[in-house]
Amino acid sequence: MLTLTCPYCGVTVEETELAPGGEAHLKRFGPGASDEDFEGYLFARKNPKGVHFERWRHAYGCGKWFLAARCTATLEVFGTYPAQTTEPPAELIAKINEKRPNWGGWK
Amino acid sequence: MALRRYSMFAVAREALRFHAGWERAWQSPAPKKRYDVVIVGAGGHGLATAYYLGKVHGITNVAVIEKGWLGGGNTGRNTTIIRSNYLQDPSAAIYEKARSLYEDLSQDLNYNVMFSPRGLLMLAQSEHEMRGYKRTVYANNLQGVETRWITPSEVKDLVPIVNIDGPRYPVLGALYQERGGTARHDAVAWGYARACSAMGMDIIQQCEVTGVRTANGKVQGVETTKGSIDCGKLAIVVAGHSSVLAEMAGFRLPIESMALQAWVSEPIKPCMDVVVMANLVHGYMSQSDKGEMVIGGGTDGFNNYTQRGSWHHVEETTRALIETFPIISRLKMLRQWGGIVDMTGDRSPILSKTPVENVFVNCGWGTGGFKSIPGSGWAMAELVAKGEPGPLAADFGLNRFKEGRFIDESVAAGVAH
Amino acid sequence: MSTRLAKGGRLIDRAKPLNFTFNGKPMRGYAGDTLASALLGAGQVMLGRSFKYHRPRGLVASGAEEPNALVNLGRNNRHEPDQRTTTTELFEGAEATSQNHWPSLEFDVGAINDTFYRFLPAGFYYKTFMAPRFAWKHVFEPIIRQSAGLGAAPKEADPDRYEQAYDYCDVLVVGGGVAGLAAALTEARAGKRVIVMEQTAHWGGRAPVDGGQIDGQEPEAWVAAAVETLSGMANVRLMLRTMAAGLHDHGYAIGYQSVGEHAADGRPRHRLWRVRAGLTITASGAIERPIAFSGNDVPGVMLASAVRDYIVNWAVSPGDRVVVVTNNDDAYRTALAVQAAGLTVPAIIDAREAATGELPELARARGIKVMTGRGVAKVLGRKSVTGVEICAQAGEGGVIETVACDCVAMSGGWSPVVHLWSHCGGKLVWDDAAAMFRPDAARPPTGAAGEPLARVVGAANGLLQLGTIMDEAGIPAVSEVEAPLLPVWVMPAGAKEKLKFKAFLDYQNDVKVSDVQLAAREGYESVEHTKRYTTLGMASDQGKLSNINGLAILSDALGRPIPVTGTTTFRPPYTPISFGAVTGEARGELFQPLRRTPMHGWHEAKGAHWEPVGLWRRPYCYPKAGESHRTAVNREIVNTRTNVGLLDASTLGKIVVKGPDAGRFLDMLYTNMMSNLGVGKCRYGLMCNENGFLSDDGVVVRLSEDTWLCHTTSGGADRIHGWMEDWLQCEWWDWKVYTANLTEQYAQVAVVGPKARMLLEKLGGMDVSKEALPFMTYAEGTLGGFPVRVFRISFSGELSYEIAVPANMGLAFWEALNAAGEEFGVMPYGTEGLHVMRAEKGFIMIGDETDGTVIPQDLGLGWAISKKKEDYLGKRAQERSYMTDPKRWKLVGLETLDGSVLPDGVYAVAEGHNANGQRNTQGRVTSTYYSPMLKRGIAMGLVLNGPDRMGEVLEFPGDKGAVFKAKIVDPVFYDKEGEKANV
Amino acid sequence: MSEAISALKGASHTGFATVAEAGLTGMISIRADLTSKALAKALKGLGLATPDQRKVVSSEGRSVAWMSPDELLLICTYEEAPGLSQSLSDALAKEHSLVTNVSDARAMFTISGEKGDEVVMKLCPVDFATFPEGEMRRTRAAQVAAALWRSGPQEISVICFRSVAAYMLGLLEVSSRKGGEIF
Repeated sequence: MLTLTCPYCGVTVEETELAPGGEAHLKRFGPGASDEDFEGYLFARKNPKGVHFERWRHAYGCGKWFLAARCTATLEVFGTYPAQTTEPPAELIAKINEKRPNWGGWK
Repeated sequence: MALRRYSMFAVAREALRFHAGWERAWQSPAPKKRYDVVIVGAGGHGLATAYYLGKVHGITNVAVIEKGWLGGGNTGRNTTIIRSNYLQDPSAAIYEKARSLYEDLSQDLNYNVMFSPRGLLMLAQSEHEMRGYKRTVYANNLQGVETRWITPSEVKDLVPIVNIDGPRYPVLGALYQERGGTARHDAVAWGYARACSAMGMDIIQQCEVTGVRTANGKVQGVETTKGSIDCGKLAIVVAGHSSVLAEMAGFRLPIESMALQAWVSEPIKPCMDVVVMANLVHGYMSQSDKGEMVIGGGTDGFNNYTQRGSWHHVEETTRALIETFPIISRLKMLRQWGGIVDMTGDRSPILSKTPVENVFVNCGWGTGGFKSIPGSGWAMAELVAKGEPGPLAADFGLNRFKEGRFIDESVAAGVAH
Repeated sequence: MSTRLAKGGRLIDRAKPLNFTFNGKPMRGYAGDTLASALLGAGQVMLGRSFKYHRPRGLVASGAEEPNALVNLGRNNRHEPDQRTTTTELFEGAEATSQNHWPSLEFDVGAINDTFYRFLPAGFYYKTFMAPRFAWKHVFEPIIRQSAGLGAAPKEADPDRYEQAYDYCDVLVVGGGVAGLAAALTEARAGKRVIVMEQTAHWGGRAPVDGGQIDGQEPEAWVAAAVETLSGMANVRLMLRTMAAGLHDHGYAIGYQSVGEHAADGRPRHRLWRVRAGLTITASGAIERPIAFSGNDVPGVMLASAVRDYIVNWAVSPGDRVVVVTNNDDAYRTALAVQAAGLTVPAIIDAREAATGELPELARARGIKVMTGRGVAKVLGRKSVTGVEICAQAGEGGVIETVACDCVAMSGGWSPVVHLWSHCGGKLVWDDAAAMFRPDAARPPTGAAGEPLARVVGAANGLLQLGTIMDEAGIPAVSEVEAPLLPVWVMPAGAKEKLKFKAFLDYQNDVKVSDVQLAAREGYESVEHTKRYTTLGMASDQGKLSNINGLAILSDALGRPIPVTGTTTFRPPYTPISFGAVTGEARGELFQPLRRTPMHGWHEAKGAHWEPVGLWRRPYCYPKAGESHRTAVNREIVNTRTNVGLLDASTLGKIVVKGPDAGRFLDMLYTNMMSNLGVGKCRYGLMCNENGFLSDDGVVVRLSEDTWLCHTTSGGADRIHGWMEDWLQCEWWDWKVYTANLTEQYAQVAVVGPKARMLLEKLGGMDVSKEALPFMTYAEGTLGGFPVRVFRISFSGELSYEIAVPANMGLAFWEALNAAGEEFGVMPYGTEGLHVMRAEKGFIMIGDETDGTVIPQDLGLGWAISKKKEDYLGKRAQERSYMTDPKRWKLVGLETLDGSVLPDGVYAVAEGHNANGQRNTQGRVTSTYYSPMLKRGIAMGLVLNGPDRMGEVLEFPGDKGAVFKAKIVDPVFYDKEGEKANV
Repeated sequence: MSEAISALKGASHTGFATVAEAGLTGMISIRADLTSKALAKALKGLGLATPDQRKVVSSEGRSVAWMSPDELLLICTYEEAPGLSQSLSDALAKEHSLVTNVSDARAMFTISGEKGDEVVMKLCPVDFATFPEGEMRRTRAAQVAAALWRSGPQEISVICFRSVAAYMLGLLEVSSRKGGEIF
């Protein structure tokens, strides 16, 4: 039963107040995109056993989507940040690098 | 290596000498340098694949390698339900193949897997659900799957403990599969393992794959914690960790790994002879031969490799089942556990060739893996042996995601099972 | 023979006798008794039958680890099976019955299994019962099922109530023994918020029984003082009768509190605590291990610690002559306690070659006979102990001496309770000297920040001596110094098969030493394989007594060290918890929230037949007295189409979308254009998901230059609002758009039928004429004094107004319409009437025509898909090969040749079978109804090349060999020209 | 307006705490840039100020609460809500904003009494021991969304959707039943 901190509200809430939303930082492909790019956007998932960037909505709170970096093997949460970005904050990446030196990076 | 047959007579004979004469059910060999086929994953699906490779296709130079103990993944963690009342043709075909193989599996393997066709019903608790299940019955009748629609009073006759007049969602009828039921999950893995071992196949436990070796887009072998093993063909059958193995082989799958939980009550005397699924309220329950009420619900919604799910699912499903079966309120929950399931983009499985030549995947069974084991193994063996899918696997290829050709069962089943 | 002692009993109140029955026999105990101590005190040694062999069984333990003494408790709707007597506090009028026997506890037919024990080794059922094939289901399985199971299934619903509660703390201490209390003191004094959970009704754990001195006081006195100190601290919460059931991820602990058990006084029966703890200190103690020797399950063979618990805590003597069997010093305390109670200890049988510690010396000094290097060859007696045969521990079981006794107190050492530590990933380390697994402090379970979630103290950490336990907390304490134990897993060491076949490991499941050895021999080498093959540790005690012994024997059989074998996984709950507690308040009316429209009560009063729609409940129809649902629906339709009908449409989603980029946003969301909709106009729109599948539909209204109102389906409001916010927040966050879900702000009523306008004109207040308010437009104003928004939209093909009023006025408005409409023949209609009328008009219904695999193009809705737009959600997906395949099934109307109604969900068959032997199909029915207007069945369906096959007849196999023949027709059945709506 | 009735017409129960539906209440949702000067000015006109993150600002029977980074909730009388909603909308007309009267979409409850916290402890995953006055917490009460704050001495107010008002009162009633005191 996870706890995550909503970066908008500043409160740490439990999983039941949140709605999970799958892998973060996916690039949308629309009309004109190749079959491969479109398939990749909708289906190909990293699904790593380790550091995962993912979407959560503070559904029972402010209703906002935010992003989290979380280890799927230990459930450690490295940090959360607002969804209005195309990549994770640099300091979060630095923190993960320190905690998981063999981590392959977020891309 | 001839199989020493199990029978009542053999047990009686051994009883006289305190069972000192029983042999190993399966051998524990060191890996050879090369196999025609290496199957990663000694769960039900991997072992069944090996078994039918040998039995149907005559390929026995096979290794099944397993990072833990055989049958220790989802095969040993599920709620043992067997059914084939699926809506879409490809699903009905492979699950019914599995179910029909289960009918004779004990005799085929000479290992009692305790297939118990005790009957399975899915309660309809809304008009919408009722229409969906009636549609399924009509589809099943054309698919050669025996199911029928039954009335609330027939439901009550089959399941006296069900509350058909629930204040919230009265039971409007049910989709009934008389030859659905359960089997002893561990025994399925053990029975296949014993039979594979007897065919001379190597089951190598405590052997983790650390890399997949390829050259010119073609598989060469695998690196493992017990050394390097060459292979002609590689079958990846590792539910829960499919993405991890695919990553080693250099491709991505339309899969996310999520936790699915089950729990049991303390054992009580028999009170429910059939399997009941109540999909509207997200719960299902059966009673094991030991007397425990076996319960399962929905998956978590986030990626998770821990084999532990979130507690709130236990509460949600239990409350649904108390509404459905009021007598269970004073029973006590004995044990809860979790497994990691592969959830695909359309919630249907993948049996497919991959971007790497001679690498095949069998994954994505989501919450329906156990019931499909024999059919999945049968179809996968055909795919691996021939290099191309047969009719059972044809629609389950990876190409369907690019084409938009989904096999969507959510219409008929909104819940894990 | 067990009995109540004349004196003593620190936990019982002899001034408060309590009456209870066992198998109908009246018995008496005292307040403070457990059901177990009361039974034992009343002389009841045999309490049940084992699972497989139906052997007589009595108490082994005094706490949560008890495997045998489970009973049916209570009757009728308060009947509870498998109740553990050792953790049940005695209460007045308790009714207990023993389990798993027929016809009676004393004479059980199932005990024949014990006679044939040799034929029923571990896993025998995997090797047998395979022929003939049908026999498993019809013969063998029913027999096995009937003989398995323990208590009787309840037959009635549970009348009690349950609660849950959330709490938060810095430190959760699990266990109220001296180690837990000491840890709580330390943490509390450091200012931490502390919760202490103790599963029993008493503080202090074992220490008051085991003796010693803490801080110069008797343990009991120290405990009392510690509890008093803690009680006085505002930052501490002490909870008795609360079992910490599980420690879940991120420090989420489940506590199971017994509140008003057996007290019909309004209190909840159980309360389930969900505690978020920064750190959990497990002070959960240790559990004594049995020793495997032949007959170690005969009633009267008990754990040594349990024997002294019964004597000291409850003044119950388990027997007059108690033989102690041990491999350690601690069990000597039992001998001393037995003797101090005035009972006899004929011998202490110690497997060690020498026993020279303080306690053995004390025993010898008190005149107790100590036999070292000895073991038990066999326990004599069947329904109760009559004696033991003593042998050399090193030998094969040759009897040296037979000692008469009626109780055997055994101790094989102690195993720390590591469950909570292990639940979410804490690792264990094998301690060779103490022969135990204990928590590995270097590998604790970790939390949200990767920090340790748990710490362990006291016996749970493998510390078994009072001095070392209290030393951790800096509190001086002393007890007798104990010499090391000798790991003994089987007695005697060289026991032959015949003995091992009666040397039990798992009492409840009847797993013996021989079973584990057989599993090892057959290759079930993993500890998980052994467990599952033999069922070791799978009983309702979850192996608390058996696991370590079993894996030690497995390791020995495989010739490998115990830590290589490892343990099975510890899973919650620590001891079983009621499903009622797991459910909490969520039962009956509160099972799920029921969403009600403002007019819900009115519908209910009018006898509406309900249909669940999401969490809403909508009237399906309003049957009058004596009317069937079918008749009611037909009446409602005919009345609506000839007079005027009212539909409570409040559940329709109503989402306002506003901003400079709102038009652009809606153009992305809907397949058609919304940005060019005129102010005051309405347009039907479709929404698809990114996979191209139709997910929702509804009418969009442009309220003003920068504001639109999007209607969604009843079930779709929250989902679609979330979908909008998802795209706005995560993809187009620079677009200036705000949304608000106003679904519940308005009650909405559809006023439908030829007389709808007359009805509204009678209410008056605004111009609702065709000129002022044409079809597909919208206006604001008042009607009958109510502030309204009126939409000229129609889902029935009739003249129709959908009228929104503030929800708090919904009921009044609805009543006003009904009153004013009386002269026009107004009647409410339900969802079924709505569905039939839309089907008569060939309008699709989300969830009927769509099922998550249908795209708008399949439904002849190409007109609602903009060709001009470069992009909308789902557009790219609809360009994929399978989506553009001309062979996709397309929407058509279907008319049976004989006018009958097609069954729901039937398929149209095609020639032949596919490669999997399944009958080929070429279409299916998506909705089918009886049309009271046309007086015949009408249906819609998806058919291969359907729109190009008008007039063709398809065959639909129905039930029991019936085949329906239906002609492909246009899906609009009624008022094809659409003259009725646009008047 | 005289025909307006709240979801439960002020129904109440008294157990170890008193739980009651608060009756008709005005509520206005304001979505806007919370740093907006026009917003600050409009609120000032009502004797209020833009609340900080999670805070509630109250004055003369009106309150305004922070609901999300771009949303406030103004609580007032039911009667004044339509007018206030319009005037706020006008005040913010020049900027990107959305003001909606949501008075009818919600139901409000009060829990009063010394042990009021014990009622909500049973329903909401919130640490009430550290839950301060002057803060709005949006959370979950059993199976529905709820927003709550300490609205007075020994009083907690809860807002939920109108359609689940009866469910909410059911929750509050069972959770405040005598015999269910926690401490």
